[in-house]
Order: sequence, then C-alpha cells, then structure tokens
Amino acid sequence: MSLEFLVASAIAVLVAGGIYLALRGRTFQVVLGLTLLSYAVNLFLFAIGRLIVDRPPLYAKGVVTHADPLPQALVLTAIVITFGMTALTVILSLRSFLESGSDQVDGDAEPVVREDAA
Amino acid sequence: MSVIADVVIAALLLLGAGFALIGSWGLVRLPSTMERLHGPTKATTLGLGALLLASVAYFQTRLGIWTAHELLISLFLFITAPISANMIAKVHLHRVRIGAISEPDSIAGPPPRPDGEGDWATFEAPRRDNPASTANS
Amino acid sequence: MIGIALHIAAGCIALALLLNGWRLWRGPALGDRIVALDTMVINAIALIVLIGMIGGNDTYFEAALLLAMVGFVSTIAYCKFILRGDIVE
Amino acid sequence: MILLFLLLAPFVAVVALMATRDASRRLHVTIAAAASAGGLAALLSQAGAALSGRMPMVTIAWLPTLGLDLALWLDPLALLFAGLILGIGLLVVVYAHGYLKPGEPTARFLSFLMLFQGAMVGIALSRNVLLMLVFWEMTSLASFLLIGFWRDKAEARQGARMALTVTGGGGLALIAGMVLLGKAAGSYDLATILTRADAVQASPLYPAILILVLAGAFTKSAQFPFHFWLPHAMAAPTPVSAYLHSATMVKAGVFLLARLWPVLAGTEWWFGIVTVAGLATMLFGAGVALFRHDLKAILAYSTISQLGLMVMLLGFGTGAAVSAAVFHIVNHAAFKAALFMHAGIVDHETGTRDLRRLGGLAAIMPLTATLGVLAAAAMAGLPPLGGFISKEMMLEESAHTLLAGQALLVPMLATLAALLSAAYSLRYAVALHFGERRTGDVAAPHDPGVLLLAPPAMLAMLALGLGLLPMTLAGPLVAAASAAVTGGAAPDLHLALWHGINPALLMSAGAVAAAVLLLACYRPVAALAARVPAPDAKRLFDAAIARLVATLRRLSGALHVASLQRYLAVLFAVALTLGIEAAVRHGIAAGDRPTTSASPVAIVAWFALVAATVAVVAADRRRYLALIFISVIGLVMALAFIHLSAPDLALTQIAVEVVTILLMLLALHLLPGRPPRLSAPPRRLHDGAIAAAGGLGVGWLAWAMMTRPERPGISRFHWDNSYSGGGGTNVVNVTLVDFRAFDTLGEIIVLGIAGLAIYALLEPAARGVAGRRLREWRSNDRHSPERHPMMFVMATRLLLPLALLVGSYVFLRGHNQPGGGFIAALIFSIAILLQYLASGFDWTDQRRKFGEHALIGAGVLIAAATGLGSLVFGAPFLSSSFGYFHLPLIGEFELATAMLFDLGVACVVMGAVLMALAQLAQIAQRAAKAEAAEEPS
Amino acid sequence: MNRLLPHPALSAMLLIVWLLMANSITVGGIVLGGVFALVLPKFTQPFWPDRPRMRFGRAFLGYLGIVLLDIIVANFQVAWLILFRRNGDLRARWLVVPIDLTTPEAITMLAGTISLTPGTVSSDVSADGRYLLVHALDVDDAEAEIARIKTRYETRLQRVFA
Amino acid sequence: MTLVDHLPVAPIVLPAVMAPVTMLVMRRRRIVSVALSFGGGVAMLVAALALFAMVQDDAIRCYALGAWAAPFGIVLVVDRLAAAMLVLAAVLALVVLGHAVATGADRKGWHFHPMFHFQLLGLNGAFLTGDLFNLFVFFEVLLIASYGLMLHGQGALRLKAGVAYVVVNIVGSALFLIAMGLFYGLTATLNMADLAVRVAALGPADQGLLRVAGLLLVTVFALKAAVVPIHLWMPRTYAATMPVVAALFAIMTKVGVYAMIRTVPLILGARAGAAAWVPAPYLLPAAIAGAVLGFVGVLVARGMREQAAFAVLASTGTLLMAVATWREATLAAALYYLVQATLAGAALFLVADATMRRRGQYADAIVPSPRFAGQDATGLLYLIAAVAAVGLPPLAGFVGKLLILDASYDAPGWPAIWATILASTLIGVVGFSRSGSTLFWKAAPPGTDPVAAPARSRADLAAPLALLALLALLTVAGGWVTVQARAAARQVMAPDRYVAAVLGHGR
Repeated sequence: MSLEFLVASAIAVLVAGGIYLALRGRTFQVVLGLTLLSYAVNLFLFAIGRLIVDRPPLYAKGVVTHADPLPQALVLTAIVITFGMTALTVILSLRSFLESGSDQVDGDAEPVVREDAA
Repeated sequence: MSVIADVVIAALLLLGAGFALIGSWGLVRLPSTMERLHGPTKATTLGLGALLLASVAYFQTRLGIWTAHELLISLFLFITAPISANMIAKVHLHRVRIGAISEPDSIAGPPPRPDGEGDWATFEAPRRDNPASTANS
Repeated sequence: MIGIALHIAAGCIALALLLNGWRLWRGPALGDRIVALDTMVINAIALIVLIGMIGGNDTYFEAALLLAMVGFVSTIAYCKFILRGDIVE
Repeated sequence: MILLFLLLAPFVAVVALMATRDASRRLHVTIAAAASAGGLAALLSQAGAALSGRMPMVTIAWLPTLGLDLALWLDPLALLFAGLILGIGLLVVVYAHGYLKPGEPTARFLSFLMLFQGAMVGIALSRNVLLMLVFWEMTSLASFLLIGFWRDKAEARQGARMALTVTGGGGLALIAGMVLLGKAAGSYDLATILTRADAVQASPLYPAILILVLAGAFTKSAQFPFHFWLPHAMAAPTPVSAYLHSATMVKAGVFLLARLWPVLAGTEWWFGIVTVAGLATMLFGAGVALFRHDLKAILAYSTISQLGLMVMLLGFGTGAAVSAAVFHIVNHAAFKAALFMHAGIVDHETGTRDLRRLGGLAAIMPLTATLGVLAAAAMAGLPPLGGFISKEMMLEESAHTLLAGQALLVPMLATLAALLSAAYSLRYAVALHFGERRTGDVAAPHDPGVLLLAPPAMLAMLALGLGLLPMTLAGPLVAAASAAVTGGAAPDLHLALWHGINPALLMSAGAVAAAVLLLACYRPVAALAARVPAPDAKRLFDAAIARLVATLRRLSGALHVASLQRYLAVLFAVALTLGIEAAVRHGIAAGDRPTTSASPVAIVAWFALVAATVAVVAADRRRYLALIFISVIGLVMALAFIHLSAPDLALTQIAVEVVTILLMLLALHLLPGRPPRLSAPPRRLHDGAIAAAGGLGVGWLAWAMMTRPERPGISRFHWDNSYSGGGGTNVVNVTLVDFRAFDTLGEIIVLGIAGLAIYALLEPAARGVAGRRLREWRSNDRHSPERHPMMFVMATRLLLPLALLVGSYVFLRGHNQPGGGFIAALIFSIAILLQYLASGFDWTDQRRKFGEHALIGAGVLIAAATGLGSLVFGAPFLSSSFGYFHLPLIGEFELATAMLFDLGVACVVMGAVLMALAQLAQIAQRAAKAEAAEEPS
Repeated sequence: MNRLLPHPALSAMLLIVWLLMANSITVGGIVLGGVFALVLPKFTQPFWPDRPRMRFGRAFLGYLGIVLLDIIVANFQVAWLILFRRNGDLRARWLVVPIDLTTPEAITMLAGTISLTPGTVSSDVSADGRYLLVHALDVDDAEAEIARIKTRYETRLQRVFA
Repeated sequence: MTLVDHLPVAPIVLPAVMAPVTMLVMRRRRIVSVALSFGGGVAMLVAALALFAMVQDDAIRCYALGAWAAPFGIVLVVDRLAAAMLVLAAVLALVVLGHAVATGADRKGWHFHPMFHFQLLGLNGAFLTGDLFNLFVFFEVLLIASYGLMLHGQGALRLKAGVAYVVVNIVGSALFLIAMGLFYGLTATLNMADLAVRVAALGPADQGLLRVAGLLLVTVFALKAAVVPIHLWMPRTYAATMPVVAALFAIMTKVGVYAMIRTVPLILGARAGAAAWVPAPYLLPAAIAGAVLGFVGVLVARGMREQAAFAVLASTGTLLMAVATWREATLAAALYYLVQATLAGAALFLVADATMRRRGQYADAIVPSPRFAGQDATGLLYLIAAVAAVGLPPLAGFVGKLLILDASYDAPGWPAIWATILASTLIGVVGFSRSGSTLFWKAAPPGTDPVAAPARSRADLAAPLALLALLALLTVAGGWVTVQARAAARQVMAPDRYVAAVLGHGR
C-alpha cells in the first residue's frame, strides 16, 4: 500500500462523511460535517504538493528534496479561515437555536413544538 | 563508545516503546475504568521518558547536536498527567454516583467516605476557607 | 541496530495506538473513552519523537511539546463537560 | 432645436408640476396648457418647412455603439400626428380643468398626462426605431398610471394592469421586431430603413419581423383579438379616455403601420394579416358597440371598430387607401375625442352613463346635445361631415380589393361594418337626445360651463369643417402625410363630399338606410344579440392571470423552500455531475509518478482516521461521542502532517483542534442532548449515495494528482529566495509573512471579522427570547457540585507563565523554524482559556487586562501599518525588510519587518479566539444577570 | 528586589525552560530569556494569588530523587501486574489518605506525586481538604500503603513547603 | 515609486485601516466614528475614480505586493473592468452607508461600520487581485463580512436564514479550494496570468483534470452569483436580511459574475484545451432559467424584500445570458447591464425599506394596507425602481436589455435569449404592476387596523432617490458608459494583453 493511496482514500472517506453529515437536519451535525469536509480539503490541498516524507521545507544550502512549501502555506491560511468560519457557524447555530427553540436547519423560524425524546 | 551508545539508545527505545505498549495493553485488558487509568501513567512516565532520553542521546551521538529540550516535554507531562488522571477519576466517581448505565464500579467497590464530616469534593462543593476551596478565592 | 530498534519501537507505539483506539471505540464508560483519548495523545507524542529520530531532525520537537501542553486541555474539557456541563463558569 | 423643444416641453411640464404639487389647480392647468400650446405653436412654426419637404431634423448622439441616437425629424406624417397629439392634448387639459372634482390631485393627473404627451410626441418625431421603442413603452406606462388614477376603484386598478400587460407585452414583441428590422436593414435609422424595403422583404427574418411588429401595433391599437383591454381602460377619467384611448395612443399602432408601410407593406403576408385583422376588428367592434348601454363602452367598441378600419385600409397596400386611412385618422380624432368629452359631460351632469337611464337630453342640454349629435353624425358617416368623406374613400377602396380571390367579400363586409357603425352612431345620437326624458340621478341637469363645453365644441366644429372644407383644412397635410407614408410622390388627392354616383355612394347610402331599419327593430335584434355567447374578456383575463399566479406560486414555493438540506444536496449534485461529465469526456487517469510505500505506522494511523470518521458519522446524534472522535481525527491529521514534512501545519492543527473542541463543547452544553432522528431511511440512503459519490470523486482527484509528477513552479523561487530575500529559513513562514503576506492580511481580517460577528451575535443573546430560553434552560444531566477542582486550578496557575513563555518562543523563532504568530497566538489563547476553564469566567475576566476588540483592532492596524511602512521607502505595500545586527555581548540577531507583521497576526488571532470562547462562555451567566436586573424582586 | 523579582524561583524556572527550548546557551539567549523570566511572573501575578514560599534546597532535590526512583520501580511492578496478573487476582483498593499539608499547592504536589508513581492514582480530595482519595491497583495492606505515602512523600513535602 | 503608483492598493488599505479605527472609536464617540466611516467611503470613491481615470489610457497596471514580481508574489491588476467595478462598489457603498445612517439601521446591532468597511475590502480585493488563491481569500473576507452584515439586527428569521447562508457558502469555499488545488497541482502556479500560460501548455493526459478544475471553479462562482439551480439559498437569505444590507448585497451576486468574466476568458479561454470556454454550454440554460425563475418570483412574491431578491436573481440571469456567449459585444452589453442591475436591485431594497418603515405592522407584505404617510412618494420611487429593474423605458434597464438583444443577435442560441428576455420582462411587468397596485393603490378594507407607524422624517427617501438618479444618469450618459463597457470588454476578451502586463513582456 502506498502512502498516496492512504491519503487519497482518507480524503475520500472524510469527504463522504462530511457530505453525509452536512446533509443531516440538525445544526450540530452539519457543523461536524463541515469540520470533516474541511479536514478533507486541507488534506487535499496539502496532497496537491505531492507527498514527501521527512523533508520539511526549512531552507538549508544544498538541500534539494524538500516538501513543496506553497501548499503548506495555503493550507495554513485555509485552516485559519476555516477556524474562523467554524467558530462563527457554531455560535450562529447556537444563537439561532436559542432564538427559535429548534436546532433544525430546515424550515422557517417559527418555534417548533416537539417533544424531545432524550 | 559508539557501540555502547548504540546499545544504550536501542535499549532505551525498546524500553520506552515497550512500556508505552504495556500501558495501552493495560488500558485494554484491565477490568474497569479506575484500573485502566493506571495504564496510561506508565506510558507517560517511564515509557515516554525513556524515549526522550533515547532521543537526547541519539541526536548527541549521531548528529553531534546537544539537544536537551526533550526534557521539557517530560516536564509538561509531569505537570499535566496527574491532573488528567484526577479529572478522569472524578468523572468516574461522578458517573458511578449518579448511576449512569454504562459506568460499572471499580473492582475496588465504591469509594469509602472520608473520615471527617462531609464528602469528597466531587459530590460536595468544597466549603470556603479550607485548602480544597482555594480555587474559588 | 538503532534503525531496527526505532522501527520496532514505532511498531510498538502503532500497536499501542490501535489498542487505544479499540478502547475508545468500545467504551463502555465515558471515563474509558477519555482515558483512551488521553493515552492516544501520549502515544502520539512518543510517535512524534520517534518520527523525529527516524528522520534525523528535531524540527518536530515543538509539535511534541505543544501536544504535551495542550493535549491535556481537551481531556480536561471533556471531563469538565461531564462533570459540570458548562466547561467555563 | 425646435424639435428638441417640442419633445422636451411636456417633460419639463412634468417636473414643474411635481415641483408645484401643492399649488393651485389653476397653476397646474396653466403649466400643462402652456406646454401643449407652446408645443403646438412650435409645431406650426415648422409646419411649412415640413410640408415643403425641407424636413426639420435633429440628431444628438446617445448610444452610438448601439446605434440608438436621439434622432428626431418632422416629416408630414410626424407633423400630422404630433399636431393631433398636441392639439387634442391642449383641449383635454382645458377639459380636465372642468372635469376633475375639487380635491382631486390635479398635479399628479396632469403630470401623468404630460408624461404621456411627451412620449407620444416622441413616437411621432422619432427617426430612430430604437428611440421610438423607448417612447412606445413609455406610453404604455403612462397609460397604466392614468387608467389607475382613481386608485381606490378595483376596476381602475385591474383595467390599468390589463392595459399595461397587453400593450406592454406587445411592446416587447415590438422591441424584438424592431431590433430584427434594424438587423435586416442594417441600421436603426428610420430614414435608412425606409429605403431598404427590398433587403428587408428578402430577408428570411421578414415574417418574424412582420409578426413581431404587428403584434406591437395590434396590441396598441386594440385589434382583434388583442382588443379586450381597451373597454376596460375606460375606467380612467374621461379626459384620459378621450385623449389616450381614442384620439392618440391607440392610434400609435396605426401610426406605426403607416410609418413602416414602405418597408413592410406590399407583400402577401402584410396584406393577409393586416387586412384580415383590420376587417375583423372593424366588424367585431361595430357589432359589439351596437349592443352596449354604457356610453363609454359604446365609444370604446366604436373606437376599436374605427381603428380596425384604419388598419384595414393600410393593409390594402394602395396609395389611395393610405390617403383614406390618414384622413380618417384626423376625422376620427376629431369626432371621437368630442364624443368622449360629450359622454363625460353627460356623466358629469346626470351622474350616469347608462343609455337606458337617459333620454331626451336635447331639450334640457341643447348645446351639449348639438355637439353630441354633430359628432355622432360624423361617426355615422353622414354628410356633410368629414366622417362621410373618409368612409366613402374606404368603401371605394374596398370595392376593388380581392380577398382570398373573392371580389365581393371585402366590399360586402365593409358595407356591413358601415351599416353597423351608422347604427350605433345613430343610436347614440337619438336615444340619448330625443324621446322620453330620462335624466339619470339628477332631476334637472343643464349645460356645463365653458371649460367643459368648449373643447368638445371645437372638435365637433372641426369634424364639420373637415366635411365642408376638406381640401382647405386637411388637403395638403393629408396629401403630404400620405406621400410620406407611401414614400412616393404626393398622391392626386381630391377630398370632397360629392364624387358623383359611384359604388361607394350606393354602398354608403344602403348602409345608412339599413341602419335606420335596424334601429327601428332594435329590441328584437338586441334580444337576439344577447343570446350570442359573449365571453367576458376581463374575467377570462383575470382568471387566467390568477391561475397563472397560483400555479407559479405553487411551483416557485415548492422549489424555493427553506431547506438547507436541499440547497446542499443540489450543490453537491451539480458539482458531482459536472465532475463526472469532465471525467467521462476526457478521462482522469492516474499518473506515473512512483508512489511512496507506506509504513505500518502510517497504515495504523490511516485505519484510526477512517475508523474515527465512520464513528463520527455513526455517532451522529450522540454528540459528545462524535466530538471525541473528531479529536482523534485531528490527532491523526497532526501526525500525518508531521510525517509528511509539514511541521507548521502540525502545530497549527494541534492548537486549532483544541480551541475548536473547547468551542464545540461550550456550544454543546446549550444544545439538546440527544435529539430524535429526523430523516427516514430512504433519505439517508439517498444522502449516503451522494456522499459516497462525492468522496470517491474527490479521493480520485487527489489520487490522480498525487500520482502525477511534480511540475516546476513558483515554489522553487520561494525556496531559493526564502533566506536571501525573505530573511528566514522556514519557507512556509516566509511565504506567509512575506511572499504571500497579502493573503495573510486577508486571513487575519477574516478572523477579526469572525470575532466581531460573534460578538455581535452573542452580546444581545442575553436579552429577549434567547435570554429567556437561556434562563429557562436546565440540563437533563445531574452535575457535580464542584466548580473548580483544586488540583486542576493549581496546575493551571503554574502552566500559565510556562505556556506564555513557550508561546513567546514559538513566536520569535517562527521565521526560521516551525512556528510563527498564528501558532503563538493560539498558545497564548489556550493558556488564558485554561484559566477560564479552571478558575471560572469572572475570576479570569477580572484579571485580564486587554479587551478583544482592542486586540483585533490593534492587530489589523499593526499589520496594515507594517505594510504601509514600506511605502515610505518607496517600496510596494507589504514589502519586507530585514537585517542582521550585532550587539556587544548578545551577539548577532535578526530583525525583520515581517515579525512586526506577525505581531499583528498574533494580536488578531488572539483577539478573535478569546472573543469567540469568552463570549460564548459567559452568555448563560449574562442571561441570569439580565434577569436579575430586569426583575429586582 | 522583591518588586523587581517577586518570584525568584519561578523566574529561574522560566529561564531554564527558555534555555532548554532554545537548545543553546548564548549570551543573547540568556538576556532574552532573562527578560521573559522577569516579565512573565509579573504579568501573571494576578492569576496566581498567594504564591507559596518554597525551599528549593536539599529537601526538594531529595524529594525529586525519591520520586524518580519510585517511578522507575513502580513502573516495573505495574508492568508486571498488567502483563501477568489475572484480573480476578488484582487487589484493587480505595485508600483514604489523611493529609496534614495545608496549602493547595502542596496538596496538589502530593496528589500529583501519587498519581505519577504507577499503581496509585489520586482521585479526589475531600470537601474539607483533609483527606485524599487514592485508588491503588494492587495493594495488600491498605494501612501500610497509606503510611508509606505519608512518610515517604508528605513529610518531605512539608519540609519543602515550610 | 511615487504615491500615485501605490494607488491600486488604496481601495484595500483604506477600508483595512478604516474598519478597525471605526470599531475602536465607535466604542467611545459614535458621531466621530460615523464621520470617519463616511470619510472612508468618500476616500474610497476618490481612489476608485482616480484608478478609473488612470486606466483610461487602456494600459493594464500591475502592482506587485511586497515587491515580489509576478508570478511569484501576489499582484493586484487594474484594468478597465476592475476599475469600473471599484467605482460601482464605492458609489453603491456610499449611498447605502448614507441610508443606513439616516435610518439608524447602523444602530440596530453591533459593528455595522467596521463590517461595512470589511465588506468593501473584500469586494475591492476580489476585483483587484490577480492571484487565484488571493481571490479565495478575498472571497472569504467578503463572505464573512456579509455574514456579519446579514445577521445585523438579528431576529429568529434572520438567524435561521443566516445558518443556511453561511453553511452553503462554507461548502462553496471548500469547492473553491478543491478547484484551486487542482489548478495548482496541474500548473504549480497561482498567478492567474501565469495560470493562463501554463494551462494552455498542458498535455493531453491532464485534460480531464483541467476540465474538472475549470468546471468546479465556475461552479463556485456560480454559487456566489446565484445561478440556477444553485441559487436556492439566495431569495430567502436576501429577503431575511435588513433591506439596507441587502441593497449592498445587490453587488455580491455580481461579484460571482465578475469572477467568471475575469477568469474564464483569461484562464479557460480559447487556448485552454478541454477546458476552453468550459462553462458555456451550461451557463446559458442556467441563465435562462434564472431570468425566468427570477421574474416568476417577482410575480409571486409575498413581500417586497422577497420580490427584490427575486429581481436580483432575474437580473443575474439576464446578465449571464449575455455573458454566456463570451463575445466582446455581448460582454460589453453585459457590463452595462451589470451596472444598472446592481443599482436597480439596490434601489428596490431601499424602497422596500422606506416603505416598511412607514407601513408599521404591515411591513413589506404585499397586501393592502390602510393609507400611510408618504404613500405617494414611496409609490413613485417603487414605480421608478420597478421600471428600472424590469427594464422598461426610459431607464437604463431598458437600454441594457436593448444592448443585450442587439449584441446577442446571431450568437448561438440567440432566439432563446431573445425569447427569454422579452417573455421574462413581461412576467416582471405583470408582477410589479400587481404588487405595486396592491401596495400603493389598493386600500385595506375598512375596519382593519390602522398603521401604527410613527411619522418619520423623509431622510430615508434620499438614498433610493439618489440611486434612481444614478440610474437616470446611467441612461442619459449611456453613450459614454457603453463606450467604456466596450473598451473594458475588449480588454477582457484579449487575455494576451493581460498576461503581458502581468508577467512582463519578456515571456
């Protein structure tokens, strides 16, 4: 088994899980789905630079094999942005729940009267 | 010299990894939560400690770099690991006390009550003016 | 020799991670899962140290240090959630 | 310039009227009348030139790229039409002065009227077909406003909408027709187009052009079957009916046919469609008019009929027919406007327009009756009025027109139409004014004042004059206009009452005689006619629109439901479909780059990741468990980054993970613990299929990409210049703070905004509904009473300085080794959050010395200021600079502006993270406090 | 002196940590680390009220040595238990250890030590702060174990936190 | 470098400084903060106009940030199109800002002014950047600022709609990253000009991936532009937003269109192999559906804001019909229409706001209400705005549609375009006339509750009036505008010049 296959299949599993959860009906699941999706995307972006083992992009004279630094920088930016978005989404969905009494993503804002089985 | 160093390093590596593995094995095979809690402490202390020593020695002998900062990892772990264990134990005590379904007692049975008045802090908030409550000051 | 030892050690840690994973998945008590997660973090630190040795550079030290420092924060938070519900009060 | 004045005068009046909205009615009328009169005077001053062939023209470039210029001309046809518009407009303004009741907003009424007048003048004067379209649609709009003037009446609103829908819709067809016409003719300049008849008629687009143009003209001129809006437009005030819906606007269609006659007419298509439509309309309108009882309805249908007559004449395609049509335009304008005003007077004085409730008015309202009878006679085509002459001309032309090979068809039908016209006209004249005295709601009506009486009287006189002195009054104009229509020389026009005994006279006489007979036995005929099924166009139209709206609303509503699940499913489906399309079409094969074999450790990590992902999905409603599994994924990600040579990423991943988990736990606390499942198995299966396909797709893309060899790219430059140009050995960090510092600036701004948005979201959460829900919220779980476990608290106190030290270290070395401002800031934040966790919110908050807002603001400003600093040195924004300095004792060290930038980054990150978590942590407490404040008890 | 250096021990610790992190001992590093060692304790002062006085003399070093030794020994013991003792034969016990230490810092340190030496995990403190609940994995004689904890660790800690 | 050379970065630096400053000052002195906010808006307009004047010589200017030359660093590229968009955004922003302050909408929640400037920063950055990843970053900036603005004022409905809006766009961002990653993986560059060069040189084995990358990228832009069928999020979001914010959002969908116009001819143009004009076959049907659905929405909407949102959808559809043919002439027409559609959409929202504020509990529901103060004035504004939005004479909407009709003649599928434009306009006319007569003509039956809105100043009519005046200006100055649009379209459709300007003539 190659490392590339592992990474690609991991991306596949994460994306599938992410999409499935994002399509669920409650905000928390959707947030989890987005988190999985963002892991997958980060991994994907990272993988775009091809996989290099144990050759970090720290400049030294004469070093020729090293990981592509640019995708790493991009992923870093993406992680930060994703974090901001996730934080906002979590708090927004919480606030929406507090305001409407329902944590479902669908439907209009009318408070839904339902008995929680939990 | 280098052969001896190699042997020492290899031994430390195996020792550390072995303890880490034993710790995790304990986590799997010991009968209940409180017993399992003893497992990770192994990995934390001697297991990781040995590995870190091996790392120090390795970089010293192989690359001629004198690195000691691995010791810092140990320092942090020595500070944090007991706290984690303490909190997990509290979770266990609490869950047992409220009768959570999936929370069997330790094989040591339910904890005895302290001799003085009152109960353990998990079940009764510490009153003011005693050491256990300083946090609230 | 060291090379072999390194790989054996890495294998041990990997095995340990698997065992942690099993306990994490299995439970049954919440405490068990948290212990398993905490142990996983410890083993991950060990793995990072080993990776650093295998690769022959110590640039990974910070990651291990950071993990040692903050790994316990999430453990505590998980515990506090069970104990108190609200983790910051 | 005069033309420009002509065009602009009404619009200036609109502005003036709006400005003097609250002034007296007299002033309003003066303004409007002055505009019309001024326009008329200007027009007359140019009449000589227009008639003599020295056509006044003006062209102002407007949209040269489109070929739409403000090009005006005053050819005889335009002169005729503009004269009608302005002349009748003037009279209508005067009439309206008397007509509108006190208190009605004259300014609004007259400004709409002037808007309409301007648009009509525009249509008449346009020498550019696109320009004409502009004015064309404006007339529809003005008509909409005027019909709906009495906004409280349902029929006014509905009539207005119907008129706008039909004429506006026709106008849209006309747009298409005109643009196509321009394309076929090669220009939008009317003068040019008129010379390109051959090119246009030979074009394959000709039928389309014709049909589209006719659609515009027929809807505007209420030709069958688009006629139905016109009777309902009668809900407008009578001056409007007189002006728009008889004299001018409805004639725009006829005008258009005349205008485009040289280029469109003369073909089989033209003849067939236009003649038949006109004939049908003429008959239909006349037939219906005969059996209506509302005065304005009679006039409306008669208008339809008369418009049909004109259209039919233009359809004949001969010069003489054109002359007849042009002359009839003038005649009809005169008598029909007079009649509408007359009907308005009757309505005004008696309070009703129902013919059955009126009669014998000649005795009590002699002046009104006189002009009414005169005008009605003109409409009936009786000598010696102008209507007679044009009717004769029509009959004459129809007498030698073959339709479908039948020589008698057209003459017979035309005679029948003449018969019906005479009948309804006579009915109007006789039933209203003679016979038994019936005066509607009013006991003793009387002739109105001069304001109401003078305008129709003048028009009636004109109708009479056109019969008596046709050549003097209209001869040259009609001749010149006809010539302009046909594009040839002026026809040999002889307008006179007496042409000798010819077929037309016989037909005409027969028709009038038959009409008298018909009226004599009106009752049985009317009873018969009442049996003819008459579909109510308005009801049909309204029902059709209502059904359309209901259907569309249902469809649109079904499509646009508030469902995030649907939004996302569609988005994923679209992306998938497109991806598959590309893959199927071109194939996405894996490349040939040698793969790296995976170590057992990697396989184990992979297994852990996959298992954790599956567990997260499987644990979906056990939220706490799902979070624990998310932690595992984060851990494996960090390990993967380390293994794959990305220490910076690993550090970031580890730190972000912790903060995210804290955030989610905080939120989770307030969410319901284990909610019931929402979706049914089929739904889950369906989602699962999308998910699986998406996963496979992205995974395959990654695989295909990773197995392709690397390409030389810009990152080589980054590597080579990192140390020499950026002053750091950590290429990733140098990229972030130097090569691509602009990205980083954007990124911290994103974080800063997130912080602000979160604050804005949470700050008011303690009040209102959310606050009440927060206060009422009780956890289902039993909790331990201990808030701050001692050991934990003690450990965090020791950890704080240590963590801050580590953070500072990571910050300072970031440029050369893994680390940097972002990670450092996260470490700082975690160190402080740990205090919150251990010692509680209030305790920590009191001891914290800096606000999140200040941090975010200062951070962005520091970063921006660092970037701006380079401007001082003449370098572009965000240019970095660094140097190695030597201090005694301390040794060599490096200072880089990038580090200052990184400081800004750190501030913003710290501010945003603390904002998110600290704010979230305190809402429950704040809600409790708000309650205490609200209810002192 | 006090104002400039309120917590010499903490400052020293920070300086050492800094140097360890920097992985080299240079004048520049010492200066920079020194700055942090001075600033951070001051900055974090409010977060740690009533910092206890500790003696970092021989008592402390001796304590450290004993703890390290115990950790190593106990590790092997516990490893043996995990590997070869059947679950049914484990003699897991709860121990209630009465404590005489009075500052929370000291109690925490004691509890931490107990947890770090494998085989025992300190699980809770009593609400009045006078007992420590310790879980032991395999203990024959509970009283003896309690006594061992008290003599071996607590008395030494009492000397450190004088 | 003189200060003038730094002008391209001004539209980004100005709000970047202004936003935190207004935030920090706002906590103490509101007046000062608002004044600063306005000052920032005016300064931005000045900068945009200066840039606009600068590009009149037809040269494309390139500003290398951090002095790292393209393609290695990030560059800002100012061409005619970008400068025009800057001006449009600045003008709209100023009007909206004025309205927000005049109506006190900025006081309905926290951080209006900083968010506003951050929003502009995102917009300006997206217009100016010449780097694909940087475009992503600015998209994120403008999105997250839009989340903040969208939630301004809050309320359950808005929050609920906000969740959907945020989540959909986060997924869109993920798609963006995947598309961008594919481009980077194929070409190892991020600079758009460099991408154009390298994409053209890709071998046959990479065509499939290239096409996927292109399609995904355009999909993301289409999501932002609310192209059918991925427009579903849009109507409800805009309808739930504060009208004054929604007015600013009128330009947000246009950013998606802008991104398409920017990237497709450049990167996915004629030389892009399998990805050449990749969105074309899908965009036209989608645009047609958008125009139809949009005007249908106008017809069936139950509230003025919802109606305005659908009008924006319709205008985007109409706009994209012209864009989708990818010809210079149609693009020029599209650009003209873009400007007018943005202003008209914003005007509709502002009129809705002014009406809502007067109708009390009837708010913006399209039902008869008792007479309310200012009915005539708002009715007139509504009429004019509707005329502009639906594209009737004499306002610019008509000119825009005429331009599109004229230019799209002979393009593939032109009969469909024509039929759609004309038919959808008719639906729109019916829709607006129905709702307008209901809102402003029809009176509620007697006995219904009177309007409880307090009498208000007329200050809130100024902003919509200003927009309508701009629309009128756009009509009168149509000749000049179309010449500008033509020149901009010519630049866009000649990517070689862009590439040369960015990468230097050496390549």
